[in-house]
Amino acid sequence: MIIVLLISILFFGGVLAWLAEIIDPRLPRLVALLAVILDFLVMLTLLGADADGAWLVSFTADWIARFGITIYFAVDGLSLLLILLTAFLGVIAVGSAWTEITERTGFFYFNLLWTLAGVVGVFTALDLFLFFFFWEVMLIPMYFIIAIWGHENKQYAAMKFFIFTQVSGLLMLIAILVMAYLHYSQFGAFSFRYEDLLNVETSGALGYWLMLGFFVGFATKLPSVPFHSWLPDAHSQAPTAGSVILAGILLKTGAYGLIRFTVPLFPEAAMEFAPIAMTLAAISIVYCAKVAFGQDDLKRLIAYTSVSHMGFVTLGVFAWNEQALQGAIMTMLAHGLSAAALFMLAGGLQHRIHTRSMAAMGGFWAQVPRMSVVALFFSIAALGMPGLGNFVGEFLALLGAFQANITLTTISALGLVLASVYSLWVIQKVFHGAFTGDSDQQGQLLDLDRREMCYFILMMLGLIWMGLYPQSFLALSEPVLDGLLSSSSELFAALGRG
Amino acid sequence: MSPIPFEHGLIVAGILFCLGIVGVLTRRNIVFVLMSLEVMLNACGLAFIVGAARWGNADGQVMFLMILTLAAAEVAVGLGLIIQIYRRFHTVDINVLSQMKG
Amino acid sequence: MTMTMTWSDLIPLLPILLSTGTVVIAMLMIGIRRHYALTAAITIIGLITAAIAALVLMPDTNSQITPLLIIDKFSLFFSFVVCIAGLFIAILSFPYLYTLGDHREEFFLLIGLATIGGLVMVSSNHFVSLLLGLETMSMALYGMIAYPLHCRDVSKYPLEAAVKYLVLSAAASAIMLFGMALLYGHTGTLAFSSLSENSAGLAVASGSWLSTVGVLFLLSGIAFKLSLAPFHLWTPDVYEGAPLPATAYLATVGKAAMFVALVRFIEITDALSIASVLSVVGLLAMASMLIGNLLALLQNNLKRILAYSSIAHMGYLLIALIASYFVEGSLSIEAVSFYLLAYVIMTLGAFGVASVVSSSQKEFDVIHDYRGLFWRQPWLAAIFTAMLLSLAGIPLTVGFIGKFYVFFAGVESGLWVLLGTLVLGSGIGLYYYLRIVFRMLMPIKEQVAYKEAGIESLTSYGVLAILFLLLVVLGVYPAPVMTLLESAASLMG
Amino acid sequence: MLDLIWLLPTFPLLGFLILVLSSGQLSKKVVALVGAGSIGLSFLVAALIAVEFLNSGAEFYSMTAWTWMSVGQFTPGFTFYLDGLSLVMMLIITGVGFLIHLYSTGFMIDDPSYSRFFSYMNLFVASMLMLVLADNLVLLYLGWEGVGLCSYLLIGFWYDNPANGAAARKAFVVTRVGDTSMALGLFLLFAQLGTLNIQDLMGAAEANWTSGSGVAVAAALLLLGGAVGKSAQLPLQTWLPDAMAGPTPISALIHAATMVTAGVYLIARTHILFELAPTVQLLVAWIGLATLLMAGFTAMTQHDIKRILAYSTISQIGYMFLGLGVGAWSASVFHLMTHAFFKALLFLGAGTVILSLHHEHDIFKMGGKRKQLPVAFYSFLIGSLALAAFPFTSGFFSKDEILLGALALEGPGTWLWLGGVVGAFFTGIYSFRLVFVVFFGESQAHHDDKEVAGWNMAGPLFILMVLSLLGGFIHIPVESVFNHGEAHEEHHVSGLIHGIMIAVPLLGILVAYLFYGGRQLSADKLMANPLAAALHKFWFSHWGMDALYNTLFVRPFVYLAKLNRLDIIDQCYGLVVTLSRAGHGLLAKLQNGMLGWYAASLIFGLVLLMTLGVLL
Repeated sequence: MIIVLLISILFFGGVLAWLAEIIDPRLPRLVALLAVILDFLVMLTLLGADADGAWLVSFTADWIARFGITIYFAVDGLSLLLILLTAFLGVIAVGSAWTEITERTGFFYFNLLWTLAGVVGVFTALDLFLFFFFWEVMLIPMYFIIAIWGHENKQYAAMKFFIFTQVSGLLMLIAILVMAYLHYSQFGAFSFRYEDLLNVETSGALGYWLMLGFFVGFATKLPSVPFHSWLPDAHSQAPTAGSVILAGILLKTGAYGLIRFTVPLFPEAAMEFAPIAMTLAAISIVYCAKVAFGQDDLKRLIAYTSVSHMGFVTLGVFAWNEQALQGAIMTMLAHGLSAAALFMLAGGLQHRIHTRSMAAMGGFWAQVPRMSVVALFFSIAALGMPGLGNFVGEFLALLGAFQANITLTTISALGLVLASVYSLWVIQKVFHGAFTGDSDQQGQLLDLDRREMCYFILMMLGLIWMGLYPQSFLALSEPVLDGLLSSSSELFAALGRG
Repeated sequence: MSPIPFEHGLIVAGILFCLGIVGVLTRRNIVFVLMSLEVMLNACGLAFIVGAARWGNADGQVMFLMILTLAAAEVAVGLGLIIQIYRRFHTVDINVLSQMKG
Repeated sequence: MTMTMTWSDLIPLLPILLSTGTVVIAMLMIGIRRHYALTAAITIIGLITAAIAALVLMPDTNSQITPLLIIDKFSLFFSFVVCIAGLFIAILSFPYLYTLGDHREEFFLLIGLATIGGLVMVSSNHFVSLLLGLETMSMALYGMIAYPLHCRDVSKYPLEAAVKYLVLSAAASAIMLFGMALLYGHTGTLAFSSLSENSAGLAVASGSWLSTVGVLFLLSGIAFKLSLAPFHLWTPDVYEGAPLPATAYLATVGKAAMFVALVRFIEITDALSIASVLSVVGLLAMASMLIGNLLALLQNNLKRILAYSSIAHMGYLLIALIASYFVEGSLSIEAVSFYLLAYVIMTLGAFGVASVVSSSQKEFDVIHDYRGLFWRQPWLAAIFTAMLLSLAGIPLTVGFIGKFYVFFAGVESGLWVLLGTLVLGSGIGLYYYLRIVFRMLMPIKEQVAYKEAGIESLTSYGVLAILFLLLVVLGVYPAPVMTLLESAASLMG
Repeated sequence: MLDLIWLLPTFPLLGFLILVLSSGQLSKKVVALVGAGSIGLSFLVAALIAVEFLNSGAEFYSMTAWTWMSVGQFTPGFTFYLDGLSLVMMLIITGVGFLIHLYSTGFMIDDPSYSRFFSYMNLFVASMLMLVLADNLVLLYLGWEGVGLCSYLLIGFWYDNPANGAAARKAFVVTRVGDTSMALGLFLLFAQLGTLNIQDLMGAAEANWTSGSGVAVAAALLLLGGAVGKSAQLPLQTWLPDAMAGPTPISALIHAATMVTAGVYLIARTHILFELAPTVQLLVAWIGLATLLMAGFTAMTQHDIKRILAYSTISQIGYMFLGLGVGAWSASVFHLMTHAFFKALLFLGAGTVILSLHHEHDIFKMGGKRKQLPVAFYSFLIGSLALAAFPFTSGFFSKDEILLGALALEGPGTWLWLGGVVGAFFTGIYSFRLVFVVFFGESQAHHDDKEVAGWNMAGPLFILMVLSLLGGFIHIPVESVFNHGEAHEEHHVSGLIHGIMIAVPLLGILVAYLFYGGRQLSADKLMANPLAAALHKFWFSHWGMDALYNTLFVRPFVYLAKLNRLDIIDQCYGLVVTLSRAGHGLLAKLQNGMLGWYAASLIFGLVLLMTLGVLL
């Protein structure tokens, strides 16, 4: 029930925000903020919940009996971590939009909250039909956010984003349906429930194809090379809040899908596929780091680094051992914060100097010391500085992956070097060096104000916490992973892995 | 006298039908196009009659009657439209009706 | 069975009889005294009663009335759909024609007539009744398409549309008839039921050259009416030229009724068991999906976009139809039925939005006319968006459930190639649907002068609201309709 | 008392936090107090701990603050581990570090971003202490990266000059390459031995691996990669000279005394692993030798006072590597310490010179500053003596031990020793070339410059002078760490050897004198010889390493990145779009509105279906 509450708070909060605009255009943001914070608080109550079976809490209701489709939500440590991240970044996103969004605020926050609702749904739905339902639902408001409040090239970006995710989603839908049908042919009844589908026997070529269906769906959202090319456009065109949600949360749904569905549903096929997936991951890491370095548009650059970092997630997931998986999860969380922060900074800069081109930036340190320090912090985090969350994630992921595949891990480790190259390049280009902005901007470039600072400090603390005491996060996901691993371990043993 | 074999009748109907088609395709004068349509429809009618003759049941004839009425109605509407065309374009060439494309 | 009819046979025919009565009364009414609103009212009431009749009869009616008509749950369901569609279009056309000079009343007459044709088609299981229904509808449609012809200031090209439709559909009918004739010649019967197995053991499915050629002729004719590629060329021109209500009717009832008849024919005669027919249908489906979507890709005229997209949607429907041949059970027929329902709802909605801003003098059918609609008339835009998203098959809408059904049917029978094409098509489809949505989201530069909505168009807004509700409700909680369709479809398959 | 060890890194960290959060609001006095004071405090603690630890006579002491992460069997903790080795390091870091901080309070006094400087410095010391006190390699890696970061920040301290930024990035990236190799080493060790706690690791390694086994070699090599990166040894030494872009105290603290010796510490720390991989250990020796010679040659050709010192640093660390390579562990650590003393002294002296001469770096623009800059002069004199291993200065003892250790090694030992001696000769030359050029001869410019050396700058210099002179007599308590495998057998070496080792540096000094002091010989004449000129040029560019790397790595990467800015994969998707557009255009052409054509299409469709029907 509480999960339904979580989602409905956001849904109705969205509607309320829309209506609030009638009273005062500054009201919606307040409504939105309250809704998200309320949601966050409700989630925190879940921390105390003691597991009944595999799940902390779960909720089931009939929906479409014809196909054995049920409304089935459940939360375990993994989902909990991710929905907490969602709500947290939700707050941040509202904050980042606070002053940036001035027109049609009501509709904006409506879309923002509905996206969040969709994401929470994705992280908690365990009936695959329901899952797919939310999977698509979260796209539409995001489309609106990009298409209405986006920048110069928004139609192209929004369209690309939507088509990529849709088409890949349809492939996943087919796979889901086949699963339901297989369940029908093996157990005599349609079912989309996660547990039921886990029992479905999917071996041989069919299983492989189904696994691919899921993989493509998730790898596109993740994104992994070669399905990544929607992301730079979407990120660079979206308003700051949009980028924050995209980079911080939406990408994570893909990773979540890989961990929750792709591998557990098709262990054998996933095993067979693992080398290819890890190769793709390695390519993502190195290739996109390289492309990122070549960018001039700051947001595009950050977008490519996101792809690069999510490569570690893919790597970790398909290495499929405890360290690797924990690494993947930590990377998801940490990257959620760091990428969001970087996009907010980029957005802040664009808001101030009305361009994203790094050629027009330089020597801002003296102008905006606070912003520079913040930027430095998050670039350092992004390049995997120990003591910050990203390091824990990437280190664990590589540590685990190394046990699975030495060559690919070595290649991926190059990502650490390249990350330092582009991160420091950004710092150099934007903040160091002599001031290159228009001379009239000299001295009147506004530094981060109190509100912005407090968001950034929140995120910094988050990253430091993850970096110095990740245990509090690892502990949540540990039981989940143990379950997943033990269920597939004997198979892995048979295949001489893990 | 011996009945005409089913196949022969069918072949005649087919030939007639093709003539109609050729007419529709080649004619640019819309009146002739309508006439060719009539030919096609009548070809169908003939086919039905032949079928009826083969099976010795009335369904074929019934169908033929239906076709006659249909043809009549088509022509009625068609001629009405032709008048309109002539009013507007002072020609009955079908190619004047090509303002919508793409 | 006998050709004689008893009084009790009349009860199942109520929908048809009622709509016929409506037409007659309306005609007399016009004869006595022209009154626009009154004629409209009569038609609307008549159609409502007919719809109600269909609804009431639906639960337990299953009777063959003469060899011509079969009234069962399936046909009654679609009788209901046809009536309601006709009703909605009647309501929508009221404000649309309001400003048209004189002689506006007959349009409702034509709607009624077309509806009769539709009702006959959905309940026909005999070539004669099929022909009758089809031609009744076509005749009425000619009239509707050419309707604004008699008044001077009409923007579009109804004449061109009407002539094109007349000539081509007559030709198509001829082809269809020739196919019927061949089948008749082969089996000696015109009833679907006896086409499947007759005394002489000469079935359609027997696959002799005569029956194959016959079926293919028949299919070509039907394919034209459904505007399946490569028989689709007429569609955009007729859609564009015709006045919006006529287009809407052609696009919804015209397609739906034809498809229902096709389903019945295929299911009863099991024509797909002829290998060549099966593969031909498959190719038709693929061609329609690809060509339809590609043609719509960069199209700027709303009516033409919808025309092309309808081509694609018919392609999607064919997948489910083909699936019905492969697997036992009624799922695929359900899929067809549900998708048809969804298609009718969303197409009506889309045309409805266009028609509430348009009038018979000035139609706004270029997508650029809708720029900024989201900020001018949020609700209208929201409805329009919902309809478009539904056409694109996005969740929360009925279109998604429909697509889900089709996918499921396809998966069940392992039609991977067709499903692949479907995915591809949907991908392309998204582009042009979203293009329209994006237009609506654009900031308002200069106002487009829509028809100012007077009191007369309130009802049509109501219609849009209902359609929107249907769209969402069926999209989120389709279970009841599914159960209904399940039982309806189980009669066949 | 020992359980207060966690205070060591905490004080500097607190200092860092205070300085950062105050964001430049504090007055310079307070900043100086916090900045230097924090280090002073931790030095005090360190001293107390050291006393207690040595008295306790325990082998080691370790305390766990908290478990960092626990994933399966991978459970690194924030655990401090204290033994002889880390004790020495900790004292050097806090001690020398404190002196340098003290010096900096004077040196940086005019710098606008005074507190930023000290915040970085404190962060550095904190990370460095983490590095040396870590009981597991992950925590060590944390410190390892931390010092790298601070080095980056401090090299680029004067950020408005892009050149400094470039130098900083170069330093970070080059060392990052090494770090990555080290990380891989960690992965390998964990995959093989299931732990990263150093002591357990060494135990497990000894237990499971035979000497020279492939895994051991691989692991040792990967760690070595990290070490050469940090300690600026071949092939990753190129970053250090550029790192001189930072303020001079930085060069003293980070790029001479502490951070650059982290590599030495790492190898000493994991020496058991290297003993298990003799080939790698020998490789360490050769790397050390090659580096010290190359750097020696280069140092003789430089003009920039700091670059000379930088190359000498590289070369001295080369000695330490040589020592590690031949198994003279404690000798290397000893040299590490003495080097910390005299090199810090030299750099701080250089700082004084530079500051007094308004940031003049070119030694040939100085000269005759003996009277003018007495403090600097004596610092340089003593420092250089120690550097050149003048008998009974600190450098002499440590270098002596290393060379003897090399000699003790069978096989290549003699050659290594010989190389080391030649290196010592060059050391003598370049160190005193510096002294003679700067402080003797006729003064070039800046006649009126007064020496800038307040008590807080002079004081540290005096202390360091003393240490550089007498540091040789300090005994470092590291036997317990290296008790095994050290070349203990005190085999007798002939007096001749000793003679040579004493004579050669003096010879070097003499040569330097002949060229630059008494000017009996002229470098310019030498330069006249084209071969010499070419050699000079070659050495000056440090054997063309930078150019080599640029062409090998940097340029290709940048080129590719620019080339693929538009992301070729994205382009491929563009192709799809183009295709469907083309398809649309094609099909749209068919919609020509001609009724006849439409009818034809109808018939065509019919015929098509028929043919298909026949074919299929």
